[in-house]
Amino acid sequence: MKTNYQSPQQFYRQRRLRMLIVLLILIGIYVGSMLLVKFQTWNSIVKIPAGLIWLFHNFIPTERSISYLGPILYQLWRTLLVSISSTIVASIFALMAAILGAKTTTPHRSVSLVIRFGASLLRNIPVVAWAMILLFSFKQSDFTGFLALFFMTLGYLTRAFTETIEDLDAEKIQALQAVGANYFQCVFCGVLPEAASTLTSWVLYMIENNLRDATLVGLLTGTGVGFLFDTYFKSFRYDAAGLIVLLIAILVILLELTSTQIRRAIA
Amino acid sequence: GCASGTSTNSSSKGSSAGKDGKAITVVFYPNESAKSFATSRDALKKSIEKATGKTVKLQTTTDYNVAIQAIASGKAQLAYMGANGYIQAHKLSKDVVPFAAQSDGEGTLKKATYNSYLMVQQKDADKYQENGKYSIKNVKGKKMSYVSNSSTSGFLVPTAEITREFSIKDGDKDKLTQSGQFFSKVLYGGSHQGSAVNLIKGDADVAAFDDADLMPYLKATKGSWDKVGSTFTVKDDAEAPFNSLKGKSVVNIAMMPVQQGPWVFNTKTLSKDDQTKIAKEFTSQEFADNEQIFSKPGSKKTSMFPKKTEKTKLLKVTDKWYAPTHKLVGY
Amino acid sequence: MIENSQPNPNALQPSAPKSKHISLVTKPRKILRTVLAVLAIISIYSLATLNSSNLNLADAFHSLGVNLNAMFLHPSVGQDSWGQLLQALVTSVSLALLTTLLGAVVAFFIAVGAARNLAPSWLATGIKAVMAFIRAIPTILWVLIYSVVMGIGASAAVVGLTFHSVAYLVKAYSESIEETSQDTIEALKASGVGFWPIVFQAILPSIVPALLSWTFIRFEINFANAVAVGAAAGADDIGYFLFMAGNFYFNFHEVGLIVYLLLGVAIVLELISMKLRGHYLKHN
Amino acid sequence: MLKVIQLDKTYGSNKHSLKAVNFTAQPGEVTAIIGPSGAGKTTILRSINQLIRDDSGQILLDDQDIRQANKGELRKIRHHIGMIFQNYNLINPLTALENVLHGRLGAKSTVAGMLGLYSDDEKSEALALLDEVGLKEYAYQRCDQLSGGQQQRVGIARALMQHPKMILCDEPIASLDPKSTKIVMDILRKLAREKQLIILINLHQVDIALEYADHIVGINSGAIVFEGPTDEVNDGVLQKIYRQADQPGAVVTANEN
Amino acid sequence: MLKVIQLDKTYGSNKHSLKAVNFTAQPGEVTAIIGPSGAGKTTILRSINQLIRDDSGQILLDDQDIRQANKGELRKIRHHIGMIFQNYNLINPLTALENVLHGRLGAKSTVAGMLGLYSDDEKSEALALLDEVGLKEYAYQRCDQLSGGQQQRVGIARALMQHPKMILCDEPIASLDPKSTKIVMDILRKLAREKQLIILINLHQVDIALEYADHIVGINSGAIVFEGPTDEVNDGVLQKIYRQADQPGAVVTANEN
Ligand SMILES: Nc1ncnc2c1ncn2[C@@H]1O[C@H](COP(=O)(O)OP(=O)(O)OP(=O)(O)O)[C@@H](O)[C@H]1O
Ligand SMILES: Nc1ncnc2c1ncn2[C@@H]1O[C@H](COP(=O)(O)OP(=O)(O)OP(=O)(O)O)[C@@H](O)[C@H]1O
Ligand SMILES: [Mg+2]
Ligand SMILES: [Mg+2]
Repeated sequence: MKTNYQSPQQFYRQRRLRMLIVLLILIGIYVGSMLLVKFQTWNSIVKIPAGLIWLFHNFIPTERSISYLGPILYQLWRTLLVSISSTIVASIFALMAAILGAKTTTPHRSVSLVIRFGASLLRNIPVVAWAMILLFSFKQSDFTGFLALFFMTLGYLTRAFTETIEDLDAEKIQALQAVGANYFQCVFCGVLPEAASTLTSWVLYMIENNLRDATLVGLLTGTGVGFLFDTYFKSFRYDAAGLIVLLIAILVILLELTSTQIRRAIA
Repeated sequence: GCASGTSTNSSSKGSSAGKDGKAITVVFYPNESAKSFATSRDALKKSIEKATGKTVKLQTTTDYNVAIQAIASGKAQLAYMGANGYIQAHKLSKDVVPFAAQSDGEGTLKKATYNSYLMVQQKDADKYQENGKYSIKNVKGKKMSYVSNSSTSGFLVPTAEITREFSIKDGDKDKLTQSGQFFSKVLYGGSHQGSAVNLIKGDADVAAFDDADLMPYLKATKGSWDKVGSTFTVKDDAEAPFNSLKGKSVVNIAMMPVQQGPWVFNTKTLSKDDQTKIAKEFTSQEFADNEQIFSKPGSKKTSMFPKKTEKTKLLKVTDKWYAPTHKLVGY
Repeated sequence: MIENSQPNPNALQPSAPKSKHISLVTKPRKILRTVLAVLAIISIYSLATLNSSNLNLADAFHSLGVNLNAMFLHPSVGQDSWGQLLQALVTSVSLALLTTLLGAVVAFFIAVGAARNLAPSWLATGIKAVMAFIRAIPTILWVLIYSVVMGIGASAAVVGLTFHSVAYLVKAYSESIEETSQDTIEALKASGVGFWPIVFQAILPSIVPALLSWTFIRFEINFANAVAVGAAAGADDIGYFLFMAGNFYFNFHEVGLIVYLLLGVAIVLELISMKLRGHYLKHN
Repeated sequence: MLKVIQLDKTYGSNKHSLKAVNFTAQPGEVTAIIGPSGAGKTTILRSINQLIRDDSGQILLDDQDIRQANKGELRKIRHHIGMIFQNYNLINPLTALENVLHGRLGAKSTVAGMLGLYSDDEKSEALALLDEVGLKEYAYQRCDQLSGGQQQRVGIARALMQHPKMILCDEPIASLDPKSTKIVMDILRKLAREKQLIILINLHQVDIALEYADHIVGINSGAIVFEGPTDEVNDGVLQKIYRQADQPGAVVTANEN
Repeated sequence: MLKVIQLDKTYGSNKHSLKAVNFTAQPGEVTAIIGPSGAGKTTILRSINQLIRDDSGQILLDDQDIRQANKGELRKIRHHIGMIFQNYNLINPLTALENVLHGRLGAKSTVAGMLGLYSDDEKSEALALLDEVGLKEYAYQRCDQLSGGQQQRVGIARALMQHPKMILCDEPIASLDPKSTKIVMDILRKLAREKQLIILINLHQVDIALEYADHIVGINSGAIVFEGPTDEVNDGVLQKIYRQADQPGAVVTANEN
């Protein structure tokens, strides 16, 4: 960017021009995509309330749904367990990967690149492909669901952890180097404590996220609350499916509250 | 004959069309959404356009619920569904009415069914015999594989059969669908092929699937597709996912007839006029002779409706004809 | 000042300088350790009780190797053509673009109401709870709802996917907004500037890099979602081909190829996002 | 003229932070408020433009009581009071020029303000102000690429862009090195003289206050303990102002942060 | 004794940041390096403990050339050189006590260091050091809950925990208010005297340097322009050190940030 303009008016003209160009590009992208997939913006927006009404009309749990509460709660519990364990195991690996992959702590640039690419790979393999890769080899079981969540969580956490570590002030690590600390000491006494609360936030967030992705786990495992949802959904027992959604939402909000509480307590 | 279709296009706009639009939307079940049926779908589109003079929009989907809700809500006017799906859609909206279904080899509705099976591995087959006859008495506690919980032939019909055999109460039906209750383990193959693979690979002891989907992969080496106790072997030229399972054999221990799925329309959003026109077109002989829609008996290339004999065609049906499936579903 | 020493009493609690043994463990540390221990125990318990259905690991990994080999070392277009696949890919990207753009614009305005440093606490909490609820509803359900209301097709997919997009971005954006320093906002307030000018002239420019980075992350997720559920809504996108190749034809080679295509898009996207962010941080 | 009369402020329920504060500040003069940490300097300043609402008293700016103003009036009054902060509080990613123009936002309609639509005159004026504080060449530089002293001068230009009657400065030089301190203080004094502004500065550094201020207000524990021209300040006065702070010895802990 | 001989450093390919720098610093004395911004003060300091690798020259600490040390030796040498930073660079979420204990890391095995296994003696010593800098009560407080001056004193305690021969301070008081400045500088001077440490401080504030240092090194554009006892510094010397900096008038731009 030029740092010298003839006049402030010219500066603003240029800035406005650039904004206009960006805006036009965005609008262009929008309109282009809209035409490509035949999306009708206005028609769709008008129908949003109707959709919500339909949702509430059909998915509000009724008295009958209460009879489903037993199995739902049990499966919700199982799903919570799988979400937690997959996240925790993945976070251990992600932490190692992130320390090796973050620009500030990587032993070598090539390691960093490999890790970034690997994480991106894990994140971008679609669910259907995971289903194929894992289902055919590991069969339909809790374990398969665990593996799927594990790999996807690994992809996301590696990225998140890497960025967290890179955001740390490099000087602080240098201060430890200046003390005569070696690589591992710098990591364990400097990087980890400094990043701990952010890392914990990410882990807690991922647990929540994995719980929400339960539908997907259900697909892979034939167990868990996701599978129950699928069963009720496909047999048109919408009230029971709605009850599951409601319970997941409540659990997620509870988790969010607890994790805020925990973060505050460990700060 | 697509030229005639486009010419009347504009004239019919305001008149009678789908009551809230100019185009007629046809929605297909995931099964019929398959890519290999693309030609059949296009041929169907042309036929309907010819018959009604209206534009036709084809909609494929990969989700049963979406398809069923679409026809029930009237957002789609026409659909080709499974028998179970039809019952569900009909329950959601009485406007969903069947008007045509595939006939049997005689060109009648008498045996207008296909078969759903419970099969076991050949080496275990003896365990399911009682007094020289196959029965499903022994399936309890075994590892079971279904297709998916929305399939008619791969789920609904087999569970109904088991419910009947074991006199399971209505409220306990869910026990058949989850591991560790009636069955030690319950698997879902995701497709008929997938369910069969579960069995042949040994992940399941018993599997449910139908004949139509497995015919390309299995051949009857003892007995036939219409007989209980027949043995089926994976063909030598079978494609994935059976390519590593060549020569393996399975035996059917139970066979249940499943009614052919109907073509339905939504009477509320499709005008009377169009209903009649489409029904007439679909049940016509000309339609049955369209090779892009009906593949010839024994032909390599499969279309949406494989002909058993030359007499196979679409016949007019009503909700009454589906009484057996109504009973099976429970409403 | 005296009042600043008020956290002392509890911070001092392991106050045993006299005794020989000095503990380094403070209360927050204890809580952290307890939390980690609980999570670890839950993980171990859950791993131990996982139903792995007498899985033969050797076989499983062997077959995994074979499948991965078929997918990634021998990709092919299967029975489709490159043309079909690429066109479907473009459709998927378009779906993701639409849902991201729509989501970003809507989310920004809602996020202003959900940021604790701008909105009253009750409003912020309320919005955040509603967003958490929206995110708990599976995407496929949103798609179903809107294919009932508007008919099967891309519009239903876009609207359905946008719900999650908005809910996610509201959370992300509002947290970014909350991170802008209260002082800078106050500086403008002190010169008599109204609410919306502050939002657009002070907050927005300060958080553009954060917004960009969240929006790109969301684009990645939207793309994945579009692939996963676009096909269900009949949007004729790459997800349809993936579904067919995976669930109907079991064509590992084609699935492999499609995965490569998706990865290609993801990598291009990541490069663009890096460039843009770098550009904005450096030059603007 | 600014007249603060019997200003009282209590945070929460216990702490009496300002106790019956009275003082005046004249246009054309630099008035410095000095006092130990926690004495209430910041509280006074923020009460003046009502960033914190005080409990009672009067704040008369040219005989209008700021405390009585309703929301709309307050916005207008604030627009005529510039404020300078210890940490500059500029919008980092924007250029110096844009930050200066922010001084006009308070006078704009909501929409014009949102879109940042400034007139050509305003833009020229902003550049002239940057020139006045010696930063013409930096007009198009991002603020976070400027040094502390330069940022503070951008802050001053932003305040001037408001056409203020009065500028409030809360420890404007606490983060600056000696050279920048001199530059900034020189500018502030010049502005008081040339534009007849009321300049009110909170300062920690007594030497700077004595060097630059015309009028000194000494505050200790929320009460004014001295007010008068700078040359009346002597060691006795300083002792009174910094009463608790000058315990000897290195270890001054409790009253430090 | 620290002897820097003919130290040369070039960043990248063009910029010659240090040109044949020679000076000495004695135990028991405070040596201040002063000079305008960008002169090379930080570069000198970081070269001494090899946080940046210089190009050529000798750095003799008690006659051992730091530049010749291999990786293991360098760790040992660094362990005996404390370093204090402008931004303290403590590990925020850890307690003051733990940060002080970090000073022992250089003397520990990898595993013991990683797990933070400190002996009771070390812990008592750390507590004693915190007491020495007046922070006994804050030992179990998180570092980011301490004020700047308190954090800097934790930094000093961390350096002392290293049992250093020398402490390098890079603008240790630039972020501190005058009172904290005084406390920190008093401690540093006391340490030089009582423990016979070599204390080397980069300073921006000339007045502080003159008040506290025994020995002054003046640097301008990477070259030493003055070295001698503090009382030899006069206006002429200062003019020479800050050569480009004292152009009169408000507009001092290029060499400021
Ligand atoms: N938001 C607040 N809530 C409660 N007490 C406050 C608040 N802000 C300030 N105080 C208290 O009011 C008193 C005056 O604080 P003020 O910030 O005005 O002092 P100051 O003279 O500006 O100090 P410093 O020189 O440290 O900036 C202090 O005792 C302070 O603790
Ligand atoms: N990493 C680097 N890469 C390139 N040039 C650098 C780097 N670090 C410093 N320089 C240059 O080296 C010269 C000396 O910088 P140095 O930081 O040592 O100055 P300083 O005296 O500490 O300044 P200040 O008072 O601003 O801290 C400067 O011209 C600076 O631009
Ligand atoms: Mg203050
Ligand atoms: Mg420096």
